[in-house]
Amino acid sequence: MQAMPTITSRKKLELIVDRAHLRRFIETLERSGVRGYTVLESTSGKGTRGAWLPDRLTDATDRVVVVAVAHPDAADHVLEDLGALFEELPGVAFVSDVQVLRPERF
Amino acid sequence: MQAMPTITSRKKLELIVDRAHLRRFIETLERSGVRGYTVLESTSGKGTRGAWLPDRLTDATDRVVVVAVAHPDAADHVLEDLGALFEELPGVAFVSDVQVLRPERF
Amino acid sequence: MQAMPTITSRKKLELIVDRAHLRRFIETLERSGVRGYTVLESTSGKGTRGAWLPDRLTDATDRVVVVAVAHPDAADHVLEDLGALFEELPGVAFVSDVQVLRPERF
Amino acid sequence: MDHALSTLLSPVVLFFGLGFGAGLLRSSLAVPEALAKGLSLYLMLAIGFKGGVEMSHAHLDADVVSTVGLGLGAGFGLPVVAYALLRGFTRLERIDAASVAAHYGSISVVTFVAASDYLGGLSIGFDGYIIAVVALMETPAIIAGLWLAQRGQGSPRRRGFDRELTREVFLNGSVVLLLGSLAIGWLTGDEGMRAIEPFIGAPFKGVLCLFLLDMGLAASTRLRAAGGLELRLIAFGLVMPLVGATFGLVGSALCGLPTGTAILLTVLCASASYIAVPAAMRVALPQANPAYSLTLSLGITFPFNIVVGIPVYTHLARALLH
Amino acid sequence: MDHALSTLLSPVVLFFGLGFGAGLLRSSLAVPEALAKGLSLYLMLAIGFKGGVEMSHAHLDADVVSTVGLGLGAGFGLPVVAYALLRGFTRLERIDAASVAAHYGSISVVTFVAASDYLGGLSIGFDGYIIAVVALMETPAIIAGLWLAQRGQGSPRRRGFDRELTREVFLNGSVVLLLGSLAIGWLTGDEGMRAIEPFIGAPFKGVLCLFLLDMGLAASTRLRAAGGLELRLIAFGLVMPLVGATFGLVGSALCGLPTGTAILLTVLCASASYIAVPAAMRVALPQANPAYSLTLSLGITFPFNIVVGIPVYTHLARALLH
Amino acid sequence: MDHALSTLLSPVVLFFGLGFGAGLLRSSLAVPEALAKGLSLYLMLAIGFKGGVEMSHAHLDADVVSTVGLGLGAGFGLPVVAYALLRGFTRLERIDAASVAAHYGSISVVTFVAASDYLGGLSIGFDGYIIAVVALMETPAIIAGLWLAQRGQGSPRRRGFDRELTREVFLNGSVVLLLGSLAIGWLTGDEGMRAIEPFIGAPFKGVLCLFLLDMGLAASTRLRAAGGLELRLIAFGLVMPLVGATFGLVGSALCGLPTGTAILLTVLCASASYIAVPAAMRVALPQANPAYSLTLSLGITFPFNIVVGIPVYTHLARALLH
Ligand SMILES: Nc1ncnc2c1ncn2[C@@H]1O[C@H](COP(=O)(O)O)[C@@H](O)[C@H]1O
Ligand SMILES: Nc1ncnc2c1ncn2[C@@H]1O[C@H](COP(=O)(O)O)[C@@H](O)[C@H]1O
Ligand SMILES: Nc1ncnc2c1ncn2[C@@H]1O[C@H](COP(=O)(O)O)[C@@H](O)[C@H]1O
Ligand code: NA
Ligand code: NA
Ligand code: NA
Repeated sequence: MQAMPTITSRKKLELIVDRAHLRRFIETLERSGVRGYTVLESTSGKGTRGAWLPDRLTDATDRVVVVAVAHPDAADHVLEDLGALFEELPGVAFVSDVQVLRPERF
Repeated sequence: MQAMPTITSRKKLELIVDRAHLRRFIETLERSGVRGYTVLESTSGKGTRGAWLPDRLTDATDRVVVVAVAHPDAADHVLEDLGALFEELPGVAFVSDVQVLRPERF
Repeated sequence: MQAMPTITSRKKLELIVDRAHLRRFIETLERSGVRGYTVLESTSGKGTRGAWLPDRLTDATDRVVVVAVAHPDAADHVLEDLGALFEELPGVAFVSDVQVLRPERF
Repeated sequence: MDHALSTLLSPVVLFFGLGFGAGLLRSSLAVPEALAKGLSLYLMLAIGFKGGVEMSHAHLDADVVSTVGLGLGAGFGLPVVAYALLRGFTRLERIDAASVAAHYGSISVVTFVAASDYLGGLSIGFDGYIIAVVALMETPAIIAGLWLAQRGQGSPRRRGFDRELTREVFLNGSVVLLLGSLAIGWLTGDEGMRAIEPFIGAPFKGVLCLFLLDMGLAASTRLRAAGGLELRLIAFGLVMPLVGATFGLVGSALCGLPTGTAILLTVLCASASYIAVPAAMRVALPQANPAYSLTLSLGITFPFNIVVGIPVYTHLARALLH
Repeated sequence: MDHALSTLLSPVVLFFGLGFGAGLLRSSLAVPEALAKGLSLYLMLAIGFKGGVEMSHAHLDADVVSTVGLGLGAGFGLPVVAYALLRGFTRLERIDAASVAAHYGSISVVTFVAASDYLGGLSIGFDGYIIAVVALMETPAIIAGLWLAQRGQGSPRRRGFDRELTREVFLNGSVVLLLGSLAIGWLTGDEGMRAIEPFIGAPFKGVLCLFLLDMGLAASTRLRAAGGLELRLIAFGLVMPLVGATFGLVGSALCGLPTGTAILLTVLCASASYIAVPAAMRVALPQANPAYSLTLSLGITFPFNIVVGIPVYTHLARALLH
Repeated sequence: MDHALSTLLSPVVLFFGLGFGAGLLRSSLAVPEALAKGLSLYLMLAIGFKGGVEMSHAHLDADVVSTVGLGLGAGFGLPVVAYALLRGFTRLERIDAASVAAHYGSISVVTFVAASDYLGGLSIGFDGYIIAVVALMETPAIIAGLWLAQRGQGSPRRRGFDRELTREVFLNGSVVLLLGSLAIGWLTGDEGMRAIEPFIGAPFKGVLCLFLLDMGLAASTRLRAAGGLELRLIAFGLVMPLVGATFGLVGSALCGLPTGTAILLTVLCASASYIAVPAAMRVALPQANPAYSLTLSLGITFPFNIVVGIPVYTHLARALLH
């Protein structure tokens, strides 16, 4: 018989940014207390700068998706910092509510 | 000192469809007023048509994930149109609530 | 004129696990009644075991993201089983609410 | 018939067997997708170019017309036969049967290359224009398959021949690369060949070994999925190549084609597509389940042709056409 | 001028045309990204190594100094000319104009390789050290572009020359591989060449064909995006290579460079970057829209140079320098 | 000892150095993953096949038995020694120590290939069956590692030797490809070799250069991560290859193996796995941190063997066995 696992609310941050700027966004996340993240590659998309396709020769046009589940306090911090960073660098960010197992990890 | 950024509710649409039909789904999104989207590749999965693995020789079996954050009105439109499209083409779609920075973009 | 499609609540499970253990996590999902899932590849990330980069020579360090939309009952089952599995294998899991078209599929 | 043994002992077939066995045993051996696709581009570029250079030497005669005629006949006709067999003897529904039928009317470039390599080993020559026939046979079957799927349907087709489909049918990558390389080989002739022979000539057979290792892995992965198929469907995957081969052999004999060309045409008729047609079917017949066609064409017919079909067709053609 | 015809009929240019045509017609033909990147590494390794082996034979003379000088002059100077043209005649804003200008001050390795292959066909020799000049010309234009973008801006640059940018500018993959292979070729000389010639020598031209097939696809995809560009911007993509070529030709004549070396330097001046500079610009000028520069350099200038530019510059250089 | 200098000046080692240096300086130079995996398949196919062709000439003698015996001895025995060293001198826990130990009992195919290439340069021959020993030495260490991890644990292992693990241990891709290519080479002999030599023979050394460029990048990326490791652990990465080499040298001397074969066996004992064992460990010991083993085997031991180890072992073997 297993004990029912503890489920707790956390925030999921999703960022879609240029790969060339990934390091700066990761630094921003970490500075705000986000303790884990996962990066996925995007293969095409469209935004205010128009549609893009991956360029096979240079990675200059590539976009990545960063997923980070974090404590709501950390998420608030991140959003503040992202607001400033997005004045300089292109990209999109959104936040939603998730329930997690083992909340002490986030 | 930074101003607290404005956070606003939007809808996140997620579609999992065959890559061969991607263009038609994108057209449906755009017709309904969705202004941006991001495409990711899936590498395996399972659904009503059974499990699939990517076929190295033809892309015929590939699936993609489309993520689009949009205004709730646009999302409603999309769902109506997707209902019709899914009668013809296979795939899965779901919607959730997200908070965004810079809401005027969506 | 199209009928408004039916929208119903379901749960979205997201797992981030080592590719080497994917099969065991999928088995767990299926045992709990999850009827579909999609696997995406991650290209880098960070967690309690530190940051990782894909190793070009062996796939030993690769992580995958599993997305599965399921009935809330199935989702509850999965969470219980995952709680036990995570005592043995590394990884992260979270759940959120989504609205779906064609709810009978999930 | 020690040809058979010598086929089985060629490195090309042995590497296919290695991949096939590794796949059946679920070895972790894997060829990256990008490499497999790259090797396939290389093979098409190489055989197209060589065919073109050949053609720049020969003057075309009446054989060209009969070979093209037979090829197109097979492309449009074999799907109809396949469809009738599938509907008569298996439980496949209209759409799925039409989709599978289209695969069998089209061709497998790799089977063709393996056959031409086999002929090379036996010093049997063939005409360069057969490469053009390979390209021409890629797509008519798609049109035949669509016609079979829609025949007798009350409602007209919804979206017509749209952009995506045109692209897959008429501007399919394999067709474009084969015909394009053929044209370039024809235009640049021997001088062109001298320039790129060390890339497309000498190493060709070795590259083919590596590619067939991958094809063995791919075929066995598909074959493992065949467990779920009805037995008669599996039988179809073994009978249909023989039907195609019979058409090719008899046709070649009637038209008096030279042996090498006849054998290759027979192999084309006997082989089934697993690249161009699946892609077109996803677009044209999204309701069809790709698992049926890929399991049959790649998991059953392809290995059958590589190991058994090619030497048998060759043996028969030599007996029949001498 | 039957050189022109013979360029157009070389397999290398024909495969470029095949890819370009396939892309314009939206064929499903595609080269996997990993293969394209792999081919590009191969080409740089091969030309770097060959250049180094060449250099191990020659003793360097004053020509080296003038060639390097002209190369650096072009790298720093051409962006300024390009920027002036763009600001004077097109609607591009400061940042975008600076970014495009940087692309035109830098070079395209593939154009260079195609040109050296063309010279090989005409039996025109050139000096090995020109490979070092290729590498040296990759990055000065980036610095010039940044200067143009920030000139006359009140606020100082925000983040300085950070780690990412340094990496893209000074430790750019192409620069490192070219210079590294050059050094290895120079160190190991003829013995090294004998060891790896069957990999980097004989098959080189064939690999180049496959790579240019891919470049044709990439260029036409970019060109299709040019529909949205203002006409004057497209004109810039055709005029700027001529400006660069003029600089290269006149400079070479003044310095008395040997014909082959002069032609290659001219091609370098006329070509525009689509690998190193775009990557650096994403980091250094995130506000610049990469679509402009890539469409111009890859969609317009690259095909122009491959098909028209190289034979024309060669013709002019031979007339001027004899 | 001008061998050492000549190793350092071979293109193979220089390209390794180029990749290593580029990685340490954080250049943007990168080899696509699919290409790296493809090159690694090529190398295994080529050495397997060549070994098989060799074996088809020779009749096997008692040396085979001793070489296989020494190889298996190393595979089972070296992990025990490594484990004892790690537990005695470093802070690694049981599970991590067992995992690292398993890596050092297994072998590195690339190190082996670099060594055989080095011997080729010195005209030192070796027996074809050593390739079979390479394959045989891939996996015993995994079993030894698991035993070390579970020794003295009260609770029995939870899941036994499950499907995944069997797959990684006995049907590991490298093992299957090496042994399969060996068998094909042995079956097809000289005729097979003539057919595919232009693919696996002549260009081999050049391909090896490109592969070692990538290995240099991979090794330096791992080495950069070594900053976090305790100093004694880093020392282990330098001492353990010497322990393995000593075992190989002394064993070879006692069994009277011919020099070339002895050197290669020594290199196998001295090298550590970074492909097969990490994959198996993820499945078998998920609690082990792969960072330790990969940093040590790929970041420290691999470069040490390539640059220092191979010439030193060769020197010692020649002194000892003459
Ligand atoms: N509304 C959206 N939903 C999902 N992804 C988006 C959205 N808007 C932009 N993106 C992604 O973010 C990238 C950059 O956006 P932008 O800078 O606005 O062109 C796009 O190429 C898309 O991949
Ligand atoms: N419940 C689900 N959750 C996540 N992905 C799904 C689900 N159902 C189907 N999919 C994805 O959608 C693809 C096509 O689904 P289907 O047409 O039902 O076979 C599958 O291969 C999966 O990748
Ligand atoms: N908070 C998080 N948000 C998103 N992904 C995470 C998070 N924590 C861990 N991960 C992912 O899960 C992988 C394994 O986590 P761990 O076992 O904690 O190192 C990491 O490499 C990340 O890709
Ligand atoms: Na056929
Ligand atoms: Na230039
Ligand atoms: Na070892």
